[in-house]
Amino acid sequence: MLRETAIGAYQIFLIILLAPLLTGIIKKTKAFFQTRKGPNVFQPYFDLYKYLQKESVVSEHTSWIFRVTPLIYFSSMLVVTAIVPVVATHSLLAFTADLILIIYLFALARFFLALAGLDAGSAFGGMGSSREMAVAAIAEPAFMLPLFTMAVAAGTTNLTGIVQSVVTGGEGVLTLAHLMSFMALFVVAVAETGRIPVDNPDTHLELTMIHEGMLLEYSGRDLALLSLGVSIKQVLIFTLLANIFFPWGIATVFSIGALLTGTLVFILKLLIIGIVMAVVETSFAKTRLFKVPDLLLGSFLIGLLGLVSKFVFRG
Amino acid sequence: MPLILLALPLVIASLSLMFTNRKVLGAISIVGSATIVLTALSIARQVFAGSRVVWGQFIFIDALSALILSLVAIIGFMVTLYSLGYLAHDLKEGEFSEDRLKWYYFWLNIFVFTMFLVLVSANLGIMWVAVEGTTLATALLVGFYNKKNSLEAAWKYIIICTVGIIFALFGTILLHYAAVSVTGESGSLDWQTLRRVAEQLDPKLLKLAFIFALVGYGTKVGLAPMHTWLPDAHSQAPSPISAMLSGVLLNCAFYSIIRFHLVVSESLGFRFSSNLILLFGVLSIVVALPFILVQRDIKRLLAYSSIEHMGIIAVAVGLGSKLALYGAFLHMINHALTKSSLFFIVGNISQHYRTKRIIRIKGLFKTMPIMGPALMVGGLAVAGAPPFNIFMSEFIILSSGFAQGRYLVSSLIAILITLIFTGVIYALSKMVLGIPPSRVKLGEHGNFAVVVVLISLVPVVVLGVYIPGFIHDILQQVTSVFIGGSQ
Amino acid sequence: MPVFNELLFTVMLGSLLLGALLSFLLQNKPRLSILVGFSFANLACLTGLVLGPTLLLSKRSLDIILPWSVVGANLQFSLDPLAAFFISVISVLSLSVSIFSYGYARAYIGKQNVGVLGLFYNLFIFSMIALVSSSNTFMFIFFWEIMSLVSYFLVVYEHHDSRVRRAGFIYIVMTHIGTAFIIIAFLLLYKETGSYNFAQYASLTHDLSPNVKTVIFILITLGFGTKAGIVPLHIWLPKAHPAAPSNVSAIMSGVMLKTAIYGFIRITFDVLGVGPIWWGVLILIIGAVSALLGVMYALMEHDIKRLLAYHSVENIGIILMGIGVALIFISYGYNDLALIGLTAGLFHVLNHAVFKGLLFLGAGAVHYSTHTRNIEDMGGLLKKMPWTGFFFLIGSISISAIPPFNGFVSEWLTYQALLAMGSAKLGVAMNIMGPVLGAALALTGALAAACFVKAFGIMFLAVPRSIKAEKAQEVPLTMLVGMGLLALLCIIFGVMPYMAIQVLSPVTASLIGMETIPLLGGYRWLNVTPVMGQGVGVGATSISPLIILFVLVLSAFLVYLLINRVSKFRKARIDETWNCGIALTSKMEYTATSFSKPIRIMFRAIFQPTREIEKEYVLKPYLTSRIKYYGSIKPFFEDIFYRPQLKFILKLADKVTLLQSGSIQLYLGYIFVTLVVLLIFAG
Amino acid sequence: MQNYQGLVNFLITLILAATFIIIMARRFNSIIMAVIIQGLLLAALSTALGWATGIHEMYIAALLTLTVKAGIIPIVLINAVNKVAINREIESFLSMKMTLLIAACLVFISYLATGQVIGKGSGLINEALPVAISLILIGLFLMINLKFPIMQIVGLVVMENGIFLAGIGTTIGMPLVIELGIFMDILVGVLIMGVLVFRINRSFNTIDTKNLRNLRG
Repeated sequence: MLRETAIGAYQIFLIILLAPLLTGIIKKTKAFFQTRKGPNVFQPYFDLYKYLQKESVVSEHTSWIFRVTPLIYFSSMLVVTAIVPVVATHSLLAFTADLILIIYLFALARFFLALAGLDAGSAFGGMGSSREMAVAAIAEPAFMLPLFTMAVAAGTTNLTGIVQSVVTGGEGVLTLAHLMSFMALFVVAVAETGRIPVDNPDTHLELTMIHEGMLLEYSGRDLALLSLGVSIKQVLIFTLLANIFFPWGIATVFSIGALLTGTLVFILKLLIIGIVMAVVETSFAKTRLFKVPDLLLGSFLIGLLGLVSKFVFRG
Repeated sequence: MPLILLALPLVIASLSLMFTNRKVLGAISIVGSATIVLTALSIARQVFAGSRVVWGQFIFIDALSALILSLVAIIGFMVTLYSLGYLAHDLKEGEFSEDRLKWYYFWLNIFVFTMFLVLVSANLGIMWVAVEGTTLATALLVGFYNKKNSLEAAWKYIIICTVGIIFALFGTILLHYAAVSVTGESGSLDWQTLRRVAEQLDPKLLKLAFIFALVGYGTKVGLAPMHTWLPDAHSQAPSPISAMLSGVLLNCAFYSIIRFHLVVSESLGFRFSSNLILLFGVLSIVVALPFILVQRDIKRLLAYSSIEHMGIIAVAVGLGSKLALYGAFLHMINHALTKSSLFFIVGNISQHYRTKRIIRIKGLFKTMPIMGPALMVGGLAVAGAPPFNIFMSEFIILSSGFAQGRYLVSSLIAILITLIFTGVIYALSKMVLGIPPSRVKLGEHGNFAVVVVLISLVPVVVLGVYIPGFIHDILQQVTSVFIGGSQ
Repeated sequence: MPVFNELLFTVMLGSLLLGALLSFLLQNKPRLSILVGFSFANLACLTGLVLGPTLLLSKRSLDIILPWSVVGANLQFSLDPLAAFFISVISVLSLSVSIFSYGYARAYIGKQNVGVLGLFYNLFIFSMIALVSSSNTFMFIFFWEIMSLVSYFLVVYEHHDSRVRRAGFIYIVMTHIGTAFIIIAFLLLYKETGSYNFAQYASLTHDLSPNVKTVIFILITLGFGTKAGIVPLHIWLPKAHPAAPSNVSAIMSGVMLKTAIYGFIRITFDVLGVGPIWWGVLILIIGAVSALLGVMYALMEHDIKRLLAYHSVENIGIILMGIGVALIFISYGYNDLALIGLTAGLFHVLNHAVFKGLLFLGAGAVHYSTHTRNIEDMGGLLKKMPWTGFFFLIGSISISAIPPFNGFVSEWLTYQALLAMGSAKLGVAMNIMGPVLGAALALTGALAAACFVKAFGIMFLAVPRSIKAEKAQEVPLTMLVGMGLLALLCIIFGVMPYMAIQVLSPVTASLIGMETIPLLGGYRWLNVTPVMGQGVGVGATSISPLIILFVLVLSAFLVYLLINRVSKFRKARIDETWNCGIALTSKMEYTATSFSKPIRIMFRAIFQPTREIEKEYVLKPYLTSRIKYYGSIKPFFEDIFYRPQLKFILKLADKVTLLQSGSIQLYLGYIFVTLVVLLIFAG
Repeated sequence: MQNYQGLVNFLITLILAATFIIIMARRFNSIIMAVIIQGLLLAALSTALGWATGIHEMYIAALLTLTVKAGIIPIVLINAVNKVAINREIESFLSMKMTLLIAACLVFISYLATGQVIGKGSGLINEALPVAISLILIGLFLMINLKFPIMQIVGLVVMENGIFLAGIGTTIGMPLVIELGIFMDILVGVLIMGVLVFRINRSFNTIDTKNLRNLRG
């Protein structure tokens, strides 16, 4: 019991720690491909520190929703962190949570963030909220379907159960269904983490921004919380991608060695996904907002093909 | 006893002619019709206690006659009560002159007399005479207002009904012809005798006779497509007369068809006549539907609803099982009570608003806090919604239809009733809801009329949740009239 | 105990009737009438709240026989677990709504007859309770019709408005047509079994031919579907709910629609028994379509009550999805898996009653203060009406199925049921259908969240958009208490779902012969633990909303402490919203129309939006003085399913009425023709 | 009985002929004359049958027929005509040729229809019933075809005559009580119709059925 708690705490710690770094790495990689020098990979940490030192300015029009949103957003991410298996198949809350809950905890965070976007009354925030909710809505089925395929294969929606079933080479590992589901989820991850071609995380231009629009009114420590939260969400989604589909290397037993291997492999997987994501971002142009559904529909169809092939081709 | 019953309305009629004063006439007719009710009910009690009332060769009362007899008496009484207030208002408005009032009461009582005669006569010939008598007695009542529309209605009424009824006479003659050879001259039109010897009668002639009788009396019942006079007459007559026409006259005419049906089915088997009746029943409901859906005149709407309900009764009689007959006569009771009460209500309303056009009557809930809800109650009842009485009988009829496995007919009727419901509700909601026109003054239309309406609504509600034991018994006896003959 | 229960039942029905009567009689003293009317309703609901759970927990049934019979059907109320469950649901919601109504009904004093409201309100609850307690089809129809009529009168309560009258008419017509189907189905049952009695059907329907069963099933699906508001029979719903007073809409949406679900469950599970697989598939697909289209149309609405009404369509869809899955599993003989679906459906019945009731009451409270239902005229209400806003927020989160509130738990169960379809041995088609419909449910949930971000954000946040909103004030205490109760229940059922599920156990036991025990893991009341796929899975799936809530609150608290320690500034500075340097006015805010635009465009195939822009110029084309924007979406179902048919019928009726042309010769001709035809064919 | 067969058949044929006069006539006076003739013929038939069969009630029927159908009803009709429609052409929907053709068809149909019901050589009924049905149908046809309310009364009277013919032709009359009732009904009916015609004329200032078409739908 104590050991499991310790591992859980370690995983949470690891993710919080790594989150800004991953953001930094992706930015650096993007800069590399754009033949820029780019910021330091540790720049996100400096930013966070900077935000924390600044005064928070809150609009006079806002209500308490605006104030509590950073807290709710951040703690939702923390809870998800406690659920997802990172370096070991077990996590702090795995016994009482599953992937549906994770997705709906993301929804909780998004719900409040979108409300906060509307709260100040500026058109930018409203635009951000509106687009975020629309994109998230159509991303949701595409997000769920690949996960369902894996859950059905494993016979449970419990993440630990799914991961274990894949690790032990359960039904339908590394099959067409498996790979297609991965591809589908990867596309959704682009949308969920707010990256090109769906969103541009680096812009504050009203026509193009989705996610940043909602953060526009935030400053100081609130902004720090939200930025860190967003980074954590990104890591979490990458972790889901990595550990559900390619969990090999993850610690299935509680030994220091296994954990160390697990940690290293995990960081490696994150790096790979991060770099691939950066490559994708630089090789595509941002699409129009109303073209996004086509992209996500494509992802959904890939996921559907995965599901169908699981049953039709028995693999 | 039956002679007294027949004599009473004649006496009142002749008394009425001697006075012109409104109050005196009212008093005479109220006392008179109260006596009639008592007499009729005591006869009915005697019949339902098990002994048939027979007087001589020409009078015979069984449970079926007694049931309708009581309805005629009771509704006649209510109509007399209601007439007081209604006519007083019309007089005040100058719709007609006071010296014509005595004719109203004269014809009303003659009308009651002829209906009684229909019901008590043991002889199909006399029955025919009496049915034709009802037409003659009411023709001038329908045209009582002497306005263009009412005269037109009266004219159509008397012509169409007389033509129809002539066919019924021809049917009667054919039956007579068929019977003479078997029974001899004297008993040849006595329907009891006929029923007994029915099997020896020439089936071909019986068929012909029934067709003529059905078309003939069917005209009087208002079965489509012979119903055309009905909406005109019922909408143009003074409201109490409409109540009487819709409430009981149709039932009396239906009674004549049943008598023929009983005789004919003894010989030709049950199917022939009952299928014809069923056919006309369904047709009537079908024909009533579009007219109700796009109706503009509330009294015409009620008239078409009467056609519909006669159709339902016809369907039930046509179905012919014990349960169906039970439902049919329960429906007859329910329809009589509800429709007469509705005509009272609409009478009040149309006097108050001075129009019968649905579109010009608005906001009744506001203007007439009792008549508005009363109209709603009556309307819902007549449309077949619970907790009102007609729902109960319609449910019984439908369930008996299903129980016999006649899914198509029963489902069709269920759907038709539903559609008619929407038409009725549409009209009602137009009238009771909304903001009243400013020309109409607020408040009820005389306390007396309100009381009469409320009394008349009591059975509508009570019978919707509870069928008292005595009514149950009566209906059992009436249905056994159908079965009794075949044994 | 039975005597006591009988007494409770009598008190419940009696006090409703008494309340109706007294409130009507006291109509000239409106304040007293309100007090008396709703107090009796409250009394009844309290007794119902005692009676329902008591019966469920003691696993007893209650029979009350009336002393007379009609149509050969014994008049008998019998409260089996299913009835007791629905009585509990009705009582829970009606209690809160009745408390709310003390304050809310005062708005009508001097405008409408309050006595009539009390009369029909009490009768409405009465008819619903009597309906679910009915022991035979005759009584069921009887109270069903009364319920429809009474609710019709409640819908047209504000009948001076012609739109209200129209809505009421459409409502009564639709519901009555639905009733016709139900009546036909019931009479068919009667014919085939010779009984009206629900209790007897179970043994009698075994020998029924499959065709008859199918016909009955289709008829009741149409009949109850009309009342429940499945697409495309839903058109009355978004019209009638806004027309009714808000407390009535709360009950209509919260529980009246559920009586249709009750009837459907009663007939399919209790009476017809195991059916072919396609029954379940049909219900499942109807559910999914209703859920999706319901929420999509909701997104396009700016009238808060219409919006909520469309969400009722959505949630009925979700309930039907659960029931559909249960039917599929029963057909395959997997009763333990059917349990998940049925529990999900029934639990969602309860949850939807609670949160939709709350939302309608919230809408009512807002209407009470602002006198508008158009959310574009609201804004900034959270500051004017902090409690109403708070409760509405809870309702919004619940209906969006976001943890840790109750909507999430039942949707989670629905997901589990759908996924169980994927992993059980049902054949490829079912295996694929389950997860795909799961994805559809995900889309529904996400769209609902978007819709309620819109609703809450536009109504309660930012700056008031009109003078009406500016002048809004918090509503009276009774109204807050009514909403507060429901909000509390949203949380309780959300974090302690076991409480509700335990109460459901006897219901499912009586319907499919399985108790809810398999739902419970080893963690007792903390967990909802369905077991997926009959031992296929590696581990049991379980969630504990309570633990999650605890962790959530704890981490928020810790983060708060930490951030206070780390950051230099304890307090935030208050300043203007950044608006490119111009002072913010309410005209610059994002509106509900613009908020929903991305979705309107993404799903343009469904909405077929049209827009029209009118400009007035000062100096063409450079200076515009005024721009008018008209936007609308195509009311697809009305245009396709209803309007043409209605037009056709009315046209036909108009044509037919020419038969009565007034010509006496023609009339005589009819008789002549009839006679000749009869002589030829019958003579 | 056999001896009178010829006479009876002759009378019945005359009755049919009188009906055709009614159809062909285009003036009220001649129509009413034809009605009177038909009444007289019926009375004669009745008497002949009474004489032939020895049933005395037939004489009473004959007397009644004479007074009502050849007496009172024509008087009422003449009165009505004088009041409201003197010297007017009778308009019909169909032309004279068509009218006659249809009337002939109706007669034909009647013979055809009754042929099925009654066997050949069954005496009196053999001739009376088809003519009776012809009268009924032609009466109805008259009511449909002609545009004046008074003509509808005439049509009704023709129908009624047909019925009477059927009655005496088939069974040598109904029981007397009924026969009396029927006569009374006819009498009162025609009287009331007369009253209505007066009132309609007073209200509408005309008696054309074109105006009697306000009540529709």
